[in-house]
Amino acid sequence: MLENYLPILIFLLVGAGLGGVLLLLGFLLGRGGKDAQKLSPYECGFEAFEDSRMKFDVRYYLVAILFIIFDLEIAFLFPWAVALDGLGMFGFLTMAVFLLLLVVGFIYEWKKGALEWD
Amino acid sequence: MIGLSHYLTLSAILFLLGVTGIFINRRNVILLLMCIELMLLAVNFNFVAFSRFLNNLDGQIFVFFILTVAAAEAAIGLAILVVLFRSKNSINVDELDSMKG
Amino acid sequence: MEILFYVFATVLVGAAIGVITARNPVHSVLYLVLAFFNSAVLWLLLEAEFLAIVLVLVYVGAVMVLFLFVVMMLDVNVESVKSGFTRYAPVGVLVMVIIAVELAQVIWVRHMGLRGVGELTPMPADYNNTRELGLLLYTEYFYAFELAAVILLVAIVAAISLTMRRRPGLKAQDIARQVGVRREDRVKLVKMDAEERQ
Amino acid sequence: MAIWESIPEQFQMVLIILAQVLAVTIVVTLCVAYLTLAERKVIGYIQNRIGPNRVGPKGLLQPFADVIKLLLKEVVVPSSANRFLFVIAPLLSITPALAAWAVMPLFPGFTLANINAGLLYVLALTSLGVYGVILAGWASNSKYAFLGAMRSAAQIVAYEIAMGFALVAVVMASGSLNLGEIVEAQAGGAGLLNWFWLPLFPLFVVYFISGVAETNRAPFDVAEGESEIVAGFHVEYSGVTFAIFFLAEYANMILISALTAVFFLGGWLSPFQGLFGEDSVLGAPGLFWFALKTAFFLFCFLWFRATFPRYRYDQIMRLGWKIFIPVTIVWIFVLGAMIAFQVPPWFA
Repeated sequence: MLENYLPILIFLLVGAGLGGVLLLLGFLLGRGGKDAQKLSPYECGFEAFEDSRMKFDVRYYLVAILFIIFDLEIAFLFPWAVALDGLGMFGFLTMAVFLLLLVVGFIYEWKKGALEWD
Repeated sequence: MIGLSHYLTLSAILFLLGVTGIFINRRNVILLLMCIELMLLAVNFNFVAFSRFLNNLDGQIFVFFILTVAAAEAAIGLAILVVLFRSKNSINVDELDSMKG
Repeated sequence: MEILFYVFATVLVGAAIGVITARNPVHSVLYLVLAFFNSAVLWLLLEAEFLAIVLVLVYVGAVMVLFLFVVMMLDVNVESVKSGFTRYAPVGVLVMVIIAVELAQVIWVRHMGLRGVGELTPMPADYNNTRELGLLLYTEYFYAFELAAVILLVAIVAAISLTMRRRPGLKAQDIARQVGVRREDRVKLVKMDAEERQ
Repeated sequence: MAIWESIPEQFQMVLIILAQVLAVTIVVTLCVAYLTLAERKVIGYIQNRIGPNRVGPKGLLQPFADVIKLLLKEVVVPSSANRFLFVIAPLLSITPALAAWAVMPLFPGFTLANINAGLLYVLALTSLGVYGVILAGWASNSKYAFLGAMRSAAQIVAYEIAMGFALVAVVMASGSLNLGEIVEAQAGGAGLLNWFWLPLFPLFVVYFISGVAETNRAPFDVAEGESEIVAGFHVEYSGVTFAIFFLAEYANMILISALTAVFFLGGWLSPFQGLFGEDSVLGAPGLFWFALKTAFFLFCFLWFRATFPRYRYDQIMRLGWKIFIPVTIVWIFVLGAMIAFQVPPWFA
């Protein structure tokens, strides 16, 4: 089983290597002088007057949290989908209950307005 | 040949680093949460290694559940953290000493 | 195989050290990502295919993203939080040594009665870890599985009740209402008699 | 030959794999180069222009001119940026975009890494793409970059759920996580009617549109939104660092197109399988069909960009959470029923 993963390891290295080589070429070949104006962060014609790392709306956290939970539910679905033919009716019902709980959670989100973005 | 004890030693080292991290960073809640993740990872290492070396899949099932619970824990922990930070403007453990939000 | 184990184990330990010592929390999070990634590879070496990928999918792909969000956006003042570093380091080292001695005793001295489990036979090429787990998880462990669903449901409820805030005075556009507006709703014709010039 | 045989057998295997990996990488990179040209040409013709036509015959050498230009440009690292993360971020977005090709079934019987959990691997790698975006936005220490990164991260995350549910249905239908076996599960006498796009039609649409949103392409390109936040997360990137982000975006487009072809349009299967028989040119499966299907979806990417105005951010989030996720969950139930009742010809 493990020998099947060898190409993946090599591919990851090649992918990172390609990016690395490009970066190296860019730093070697790129020309141009540096000056303070060029190196300052982008702004619409004025000096930046506060730090760019600002506090964000709590909604962004909520999206990330809900994402974790749904990602886990998806992770639970995959082994079931693969083993579907070997599970029989009992496996079907087990997952039906699971999905039902998932739907309850989803309806709760919807009703509470957590999916609203305004 | 890599044996069971190699994995157990690795997991012990990870666990120790997690514990040490809690002492070193004991004021920053985010880092505390991360150290807990590290310790849980070490525990999961043990489960996976035993499951493989004893040829018994139950250990892996257990790890799956630990992952689930730990992810939910991290999610809720961070949610609490964000709410705390909004009301107190700090995540220093020493300043989070009141029970009222 | 052995080389792979040692390489990834070394990187893993290095990353774990990075997590607890980095001065910038964003770097800590990234070290933890590296640690999870290396653990996934090591689990793969143990032929726990499904768990290895789930670790990357759920932890690296979701949980650590949330950590990054929080660390980046809270923008914690690093120095003030780190000031207790030296004060508690001795205690930390002491506790670490004690636990290390205990663990070493369990693993090496007593061998936990596991002398016979040293040999590993590689799984056959058509071994399907995910399927085997599935066959176990949804039958034998269905009770724990439904409990996990309940925990996730509780997590959803908790997350929403903790972070949801209705912002007062928000004026949102209701497009359906805008489009559905008819002439009668907006234009009112008033009939009145002409008035006399003043 | 003598040198070759003197190498130990293990290293021979590694070298062969390395050669295959390099071949796939080069082909994908060339495809990216010509996709950029195709984009400018196609959108040009849609807008009644002719697009680039100066470099080489009919402008065919244009991509190379672009590459050389970008390599020669200065790499600016903003003074307040976190240098290390700033440089590493483009690498984090190109590596997953390329490495996902390792499990792609290219033609019958050939996959670089024929692993059992191929689909999970693809899902895990696509979920890593978000790191490049977030780190680029944060390391630049620029308001526009950070805002674009946050928008883009929340958007990618929202659509990944819909994508995951759609893939669960594909696994239910095919009974396997191996991409090659998923393609084979779609083979049958009815040709293109046997493919999963028909029984999974809503999910097919959801998957492809989520793919467009995942790659931050028009009409879901609020993360870059030239007219409002300039270029989003890569506003501070120039020269080759910008080129790598560009490469990653187009490599991701090709990846999503290829994956849609594999999951829903039968990968390398011929649409006329039952009609002409396996031996005829049109009936035989092969790389040609796979490339044709991928090219079709790539054309859709360009077509969308030329046709649709940009969505508003709240509309994007509503589409992802309130329309796509319910549709996928409902269809998983429907599919469960279809499998339980063994609806022909797919699940008989």
